[in-house]
Amino acid sequence: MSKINSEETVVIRRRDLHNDYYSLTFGPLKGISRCRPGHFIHVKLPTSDIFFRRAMSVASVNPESRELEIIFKVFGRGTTRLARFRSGDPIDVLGPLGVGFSKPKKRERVICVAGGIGFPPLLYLATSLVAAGFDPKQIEFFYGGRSAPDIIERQRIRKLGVNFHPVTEDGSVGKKGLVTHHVAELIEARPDEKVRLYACGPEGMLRSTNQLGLDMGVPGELALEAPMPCGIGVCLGCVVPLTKGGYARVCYDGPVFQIGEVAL
Amino acid sequence: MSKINSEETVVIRRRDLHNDYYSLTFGPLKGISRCRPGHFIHVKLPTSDIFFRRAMSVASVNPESRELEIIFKVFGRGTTRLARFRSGDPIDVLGPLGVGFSKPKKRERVICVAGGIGFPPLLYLATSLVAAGFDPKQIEFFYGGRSAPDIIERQRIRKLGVNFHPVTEDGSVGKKGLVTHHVAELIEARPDEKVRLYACGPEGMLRSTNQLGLDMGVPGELALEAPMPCGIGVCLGCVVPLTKGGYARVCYDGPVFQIGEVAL
Amino acid sequence: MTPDLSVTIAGVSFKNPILTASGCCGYGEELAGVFSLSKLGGLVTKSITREVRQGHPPPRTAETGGGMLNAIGLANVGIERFIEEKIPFLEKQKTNIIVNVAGSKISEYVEICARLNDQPRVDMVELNISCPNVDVGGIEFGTQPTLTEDTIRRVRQVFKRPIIAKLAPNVTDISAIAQAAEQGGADALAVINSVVGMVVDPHTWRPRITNNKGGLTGPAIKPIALAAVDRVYNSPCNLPIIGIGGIATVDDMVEFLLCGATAVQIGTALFVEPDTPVKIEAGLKKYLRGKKMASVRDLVGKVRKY
Amino acid sequence: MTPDLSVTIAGVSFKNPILTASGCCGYGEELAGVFSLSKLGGLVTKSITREVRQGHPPPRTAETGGGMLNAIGLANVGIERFIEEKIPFLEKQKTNIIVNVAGSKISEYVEICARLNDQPRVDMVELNISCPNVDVGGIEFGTQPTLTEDTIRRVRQVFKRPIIAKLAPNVTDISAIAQAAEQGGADALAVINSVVGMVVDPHTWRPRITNNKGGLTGPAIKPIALAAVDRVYNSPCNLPIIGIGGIATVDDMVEFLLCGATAVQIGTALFVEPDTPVKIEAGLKKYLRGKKMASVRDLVGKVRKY
Ligand SMILES: Cc1cc2nc3c(=O)[nH]c(=O)nc-3n(C[C@H](O)[C@H](O)[C@H](O)COP(=O)(O)OP(=O)(O)OC[C@H]3O[C@@H](n4cnc5c(N)ncnc54)[C@H](O)[C@@H]3O)c2cc1C
Ligand SMILES: Cc1cc2nc3c(=O)[nH]c(=O)nc-3n(C[C@H](O)[C@H](O)[C@H](O)COP(=O)(O)OP(=O)(O)OC[C@H]3O[C@@H](n4cnc5c(N)ncnc54)[C@H](O)[C@@H]3O)c2cc1C
Ligand SMILES: Cc1cc2nc3c(=O)[nH]c(=O)nc-3n(C[C@H](O)[C@H](O)[C@H](O)COP(=O)(O)O)c2cc1C
Ligand SMILES: Cc1cc2nc3c(=O)[nH]c(=O)nc-3n(C[C@H](O)[C@H](O)[C@H](O)COP(=O)(O)O)c2cc1C
Ligand code: FES
Ligand code: FES
Repeated sequence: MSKINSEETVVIRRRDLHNDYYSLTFGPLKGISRCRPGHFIHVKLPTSDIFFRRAMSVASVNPESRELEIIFKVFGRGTTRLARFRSGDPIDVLGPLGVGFSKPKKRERVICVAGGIGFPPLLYLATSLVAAGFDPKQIEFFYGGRSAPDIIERQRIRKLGVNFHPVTEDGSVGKKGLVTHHVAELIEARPDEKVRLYACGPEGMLRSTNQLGLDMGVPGELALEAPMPCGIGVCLGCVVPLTKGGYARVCYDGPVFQIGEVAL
Repeated sequence: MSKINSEETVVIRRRDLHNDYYSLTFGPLKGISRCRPGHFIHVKLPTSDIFFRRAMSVASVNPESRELEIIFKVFGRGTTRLARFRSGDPIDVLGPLGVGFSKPKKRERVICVAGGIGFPPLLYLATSLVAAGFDPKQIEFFYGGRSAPDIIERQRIRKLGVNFHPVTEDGSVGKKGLVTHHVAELIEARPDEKVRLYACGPEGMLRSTNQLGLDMGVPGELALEAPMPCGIGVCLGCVVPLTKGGYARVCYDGPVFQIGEVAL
Repeated sequence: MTPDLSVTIAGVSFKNPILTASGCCGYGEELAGVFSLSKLGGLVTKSITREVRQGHPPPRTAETGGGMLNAIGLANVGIERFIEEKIPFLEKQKTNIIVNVAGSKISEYVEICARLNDQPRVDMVELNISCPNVDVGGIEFGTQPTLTEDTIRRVRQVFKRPIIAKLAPNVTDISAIAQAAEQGGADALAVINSVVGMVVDPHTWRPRITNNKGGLTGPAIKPIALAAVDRVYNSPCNLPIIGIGGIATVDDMVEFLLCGATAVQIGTALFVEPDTPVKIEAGLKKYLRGKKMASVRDLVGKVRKY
Repeated sequence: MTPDLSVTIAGVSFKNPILTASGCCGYGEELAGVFSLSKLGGLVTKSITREVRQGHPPPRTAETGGGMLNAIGLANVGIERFIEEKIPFLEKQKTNIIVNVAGSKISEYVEICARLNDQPRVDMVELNISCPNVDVGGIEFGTQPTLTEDTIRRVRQVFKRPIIAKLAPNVTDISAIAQAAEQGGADALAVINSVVGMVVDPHTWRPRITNNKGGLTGPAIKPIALAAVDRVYNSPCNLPIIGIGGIATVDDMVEFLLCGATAVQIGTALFVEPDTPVKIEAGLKKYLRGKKMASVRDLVGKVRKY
C-alpha cells in the first residue's frame, strides 16, 4: 500500500465557479501530490462541530508546484465550511486515499461519464491521459447536469482537445436528456471499437452506466461516494454491497469499482 | 430588570494593543448599547467546540453610533478565537448583563483600581463619569501590572484628564510595587476626603483592595469574574461565597459587589 | 393555516410542547428578562428541597466536548421561601408551571408535594429521582425500580394533580424504571436527566468541579437521550413522555417527537441562546407548514425504523 | 532523561500505554500505511466472531455533536480466516497483539479463545461483552454480573494468557460488573465500550443508521468514560484498567491515567487524525518531562479529588 500522509499546507487559490461550485488549490504538498486520477483526499474542517473530515476527489495536480486542486459544490455543513477557505489559510489534508482509475489500453476509446459533482475525478483522468500522450480525440467526455450552470469548467475541458459532449436535462447547454442515453447512442454508433467507460456522478447515473456497461458488454469503472468517517479503511463505515455478496469499503477497496462489481 | 437582548451585529474595528491585548468594536447595536459601566456582555464564539459564550466587560460605548468596545487579552481557547474576528465579521452578543457600578456622590474622590485585564470596566467608568461632567481631577486612576506592556491604552487614560497612576511590579512604568500599596498611601495622605473605591482585576488584587477598604473604612465596589455558563442568572454556575454565608451569582447579583460583601 | 402546536399531557393542556428544563431557567424571573414566558408551553422550576440549600462551592461547571458538566448541588430556596417568594411571580405567568421536587428521603418528597398541592397554579410536579437516598445508603431513588415506585406512590397520596417522574439515564434498563413509575402512579415521564460524568484538569490533577463528578448535558448527550426516549416509548409503559437532552434546534426537537415524546424540555441550550424556545417555536410552525401537517401531535412516534 | 513510558498489565509489558481500540484499527494492515505499528503499545483487533460476518447494510455511521454513532454490526472475517489471513501480518508487528472476541453464546467465546490460545503471538484476548446473548433472550452479556462472570470463567479454562473484559457503560453499577469480571478470572478491564445512542433524520423520519440504535463514541463520551474509570478504580475490584472513550490528545490521556487507568485505547480519534497515537506518545514524553516525572506509571490514580 502506498503510504498515507497527513499534511498541513496552505490554500493558494480559491475560484468561485458559480452556482455554488468552487475550486480550491493548495500546496505545496509532499507525498499527497502523488495522487492519481480517482484518488481522493480527506480534508479536515477547522471547526470541531464538523466531526469528520470530508472526502474530495482530486481534480488536478500540478507536479512541478506540487499543488492539488479540488472542486466541490456547497451542499451541507462540510462544504459550506470548505467554501470559506481563503488563499493563505492553512489546510490539513490526508492522502493519497483509495484505489484510482486503471489506465485504458492504447487502442481503447475512453468514455468519461461525469454527472454533477462527479466531474472532478474525470477532469483529472482526461487531463492526465492527454498529458501522458493519449490521443485526445480518442476521449469522449460526457458531462451531464440538470441545466447549463451545472456544467462547469467547459473551456477547460474543450482546451484538452477531447470530444466534449455536454448534456442537460433541459437542453440549455449541449444535447438534451439524460447523459447515459447519449453515451449508449455513441457506443452503438461505433460497434467495432473497443471502448472503456469511466463514470462518476449521482447514484442514478452510476446505476444506469453500470447497467449500460453490463447490457452492452462494455468494461469500465465507476467512482463511488459514501459518507466516510475514516477514509483509510479502518472503520468499515463506508461500505457498498457487492454483487457477489458482502460489502466493500468505498474508501479502501474503492472508490473506483469495476462495472458489475457493486450492487447499485 | 432591564431587558436582555441577543443581537447579531458586525465587527467595525479590531485593534492590536500589543502583548496579546486586543480591542474589538462592533455595532450598531440596539438594546445592548444601553450597557453602563460594570455591565458585561456575553459573546458567542462561532465554533461549537467552544461551548459557552465568553463574558466581556464593556470598555466603551459610543451612544451616537451605538458601537460597543471590548478589550481582552488572549488567554485560552475563547479569547484566541475572539482575536480572530476581523472587521466585517458578524458577531453575536447578549446583553446588557449584570449589575453595574453605582454612581459616586458629587463630593467623593473616585479611586479606580485596575489590574491587568480588569482595566476595561474602569476605563468605561472613568470615561462616562468625565463625560457626565464629573471633575476628572477628582478621579485617581490606578492601573497595576507586572511590567510596562501590561499597562495598555495609557494615552487614552491620560486624555481623560484624570490623575493617572500606573504601577508596575518591576517599575518599568510608573511607580514600582503592588498597586494596592500605592492606593493605601494615597488614601492615607488625604484623611479628610470622602473616597470611593472601584476595583477590577486579578483575585489577589481584589482581595487586597477588599481588605484595604475594610481596614480603612473606605466604601467601594469590586467587579468580579467567574466562569459563566449562562450569564443571565439561571444556571447557578458562577457563584462566589458571601461573607454572610451562602453564595451569590456573579453574573446576575454582580459582577459588581460592595466591599465586604463577598468572601474572597 | 397555522399548525396546531397544542398538546395535552395527563389532562393538562400546553399551548405548545416546548418547556424549559429544571435547573436551567431558575424560577422564571431571570428568563422573563429575555422573552415573555407566555411563549413557553411550560416552565419547570429548579429542584425544590425541603430546606434551603446553598449548593456546592465553585467551580460548579466545566465545558466538555459538545456539552458541559455541572454539579450545582441542588442550590435552591427551599419549599417555604419558594411558596412565599417565587410562586407570586410564577402565578402571573401565562404558561404552565411545573415544580421540580428533590429530596434525600421519601418523606421529603411527600412533605414538599403536600405543600404544593395547596398551590392551585402549580399544574404538575416533576420528581427529580436522580438524588441519593440517605435512608438506603445513598443509592439513587431513580436507579431502583422499587424505590422509584414507592416514592411516587407516596407522593401520589398527597398530590392530586399530575405527577411527572424524571428518569436518570444511568441505569441498565430505563424501561424497567419507567414501568415502576407507572406502577407507582406517575402520569408522565421526563426522559432524561443528566448523565454522570467527570472531567479532570491534566495540569493541576484536580477535578474541574468541586463535586468531582457531575451531570453531563448538552448536544453531547442528545443521542443517548433519544435512545432512552425510544426505549421507554417502545416498552410496556404507556405514560406520555417529555423528551430532554441536548435539544437546541427545531430539528433536534422533531427527532424527540418522532421517537415518541409528546413534548420536550430545553436545558443547556438556554445558556448559549436564552431565546432558544422562541426560535424553536417559530421553527416548529415552519417545519409543520413545510410538511403540510395540521398538528404537532401527528409527529409523535412516527419514526420510520429500519 | 527520557521518561519511562513502559507499563505492565497482567504480566504483559507494553512499551507505552497507548493502544488502538477495537473496531477502529481493523487488523492493523491499513493503519500500517499511516505509521509504523511499532510505535504502539498494543493493537486491539476488530471483534472476531466464530463465523464471518458481513455486518449491517449502510448507512452504518452518523455524525453527532462532538462525536459519532456507529452500528457496523461486528463485520469481521471470522476466527478461521483471521488466523489464516490476518495473524501472519500481525505476527510481524513489533507491538502487543490483543484480539477482541465477540459472540452470541458463551460457547462461541470459548471456541474462539481456544483457537487463539494456540497462537502464541496473541498476547491477550479482550472480551467484548456488549453483545446480545441469544440463549437468554438477547440480554447483553455485560449488563448482568452473573453472565459476565460465567462467560469469563468459561474462557479462562481454555485461554491461558491474560484476559481483558471490556465493559459496557450502559449499566446501573459498572463496578458490580467489574467485580463479577474479577470473580470470573479476568486479568484486566477495558473501560468503556460505546454508549447506546440514536439519531434520526428529521426530514426523512428515518434513523440515520440502519440498525436504528448504535454506539456513541468520540469526545462527547469522554466525561462518561472518565467517570466509569474512576468508579471502577475506587471499587473493591483490583484489576488494572485500560481507559477508553473520546481520547484524542495527551491531555485527555492524562485525565484517564490520573483517574486510575494504567493504559488507554484510542478509537474514534483515529478517524480524524490517523496518527493520533504517535502524537500522543510524543506529547506524553513532553508532559512527563515538564512535570519532571520519571515514569508514566507515577500518574496512575493520582487525581486530587475534592
Ligand atoms: C471518494 C469521494 C470523493 C468525493 N469527491 C467530491 C468532490 O470532488 N466534490 C464534492 O463536492 N464532493 C465530493 N464528495 C462528497 C463530499 O465528501 C461530501 O459528502 C458532500 O460534498 C456533502 O458534504 P457536506 O459536508 O457539505 O454535507 P453534510 O450535510 O455536512 O453532510 C452530508 C450528510 O452526510 C453526513 N456525513 C457526512 N460525512 C459523514 C461521514 N463520514 N459519516 C457519516 N455521515 C456523514 C452528514 O452528517 C450529513 O448528514 C466525495 C465523496 C467521496 C466519498
Ligand atoms: C463579568 C466578566 C467580565 C469579563 N471581562 C473581561 C474582559 O473585559 N476582558 C477579558 O480579557 N476577559 C474578561 N473576562 C474573562 C473572560 O470571560 C475569559 O474567561 C477569559 O478571558 C479567559 O477565557 P478564554 O476563553 O480565553 O480561556 P479558556 O481557557 O477557554 O477558558 C478558561 C478556562 O475556563 C473554562 N471556562 C471558560 N468558560 C467557562 C464557563 N462558562 N464555565 C465553566 N468553565 C469555563 C474553560 O473551559 C477553561 O478551562 C471577564 C469575565 C467575566 C466573568
Ligand atoms: C446547570 C444545570 C442544573 C440542573 N439542575 C437540575 C435540577 O435542579 N433538577 C433536575 O431535575 N434537573 C436539573 N438539570 C438537568 C436538566 O433539567 C436536564 O435534564 C439536562 O440538563 C439535560 O437536558 P439539556 O441537555 O437540554 O441540558 C440541570 C442541568 C444543568 C445543566
Ligand atoms: C466504528 C467503530 C467500530 C467499533 N467496533 C468495535 C468492536 O468491534 N468491538 C469492540 O469491542 N468495540 C468496538 N468499538 C468501540 C471502541 O473500541 C471504543 O470502545 C469506543 O469507540 C470508545 O472509544 P473512542 O471514543 O475513543 O472511540 C467500535 C467503535 C467504533 C467507533
Ligand atoms: S471510511 Fe472508514 S472504512 Fe471507509
Ligand atoms: S453564569 Fe449562569 S447563573 Fe451566572
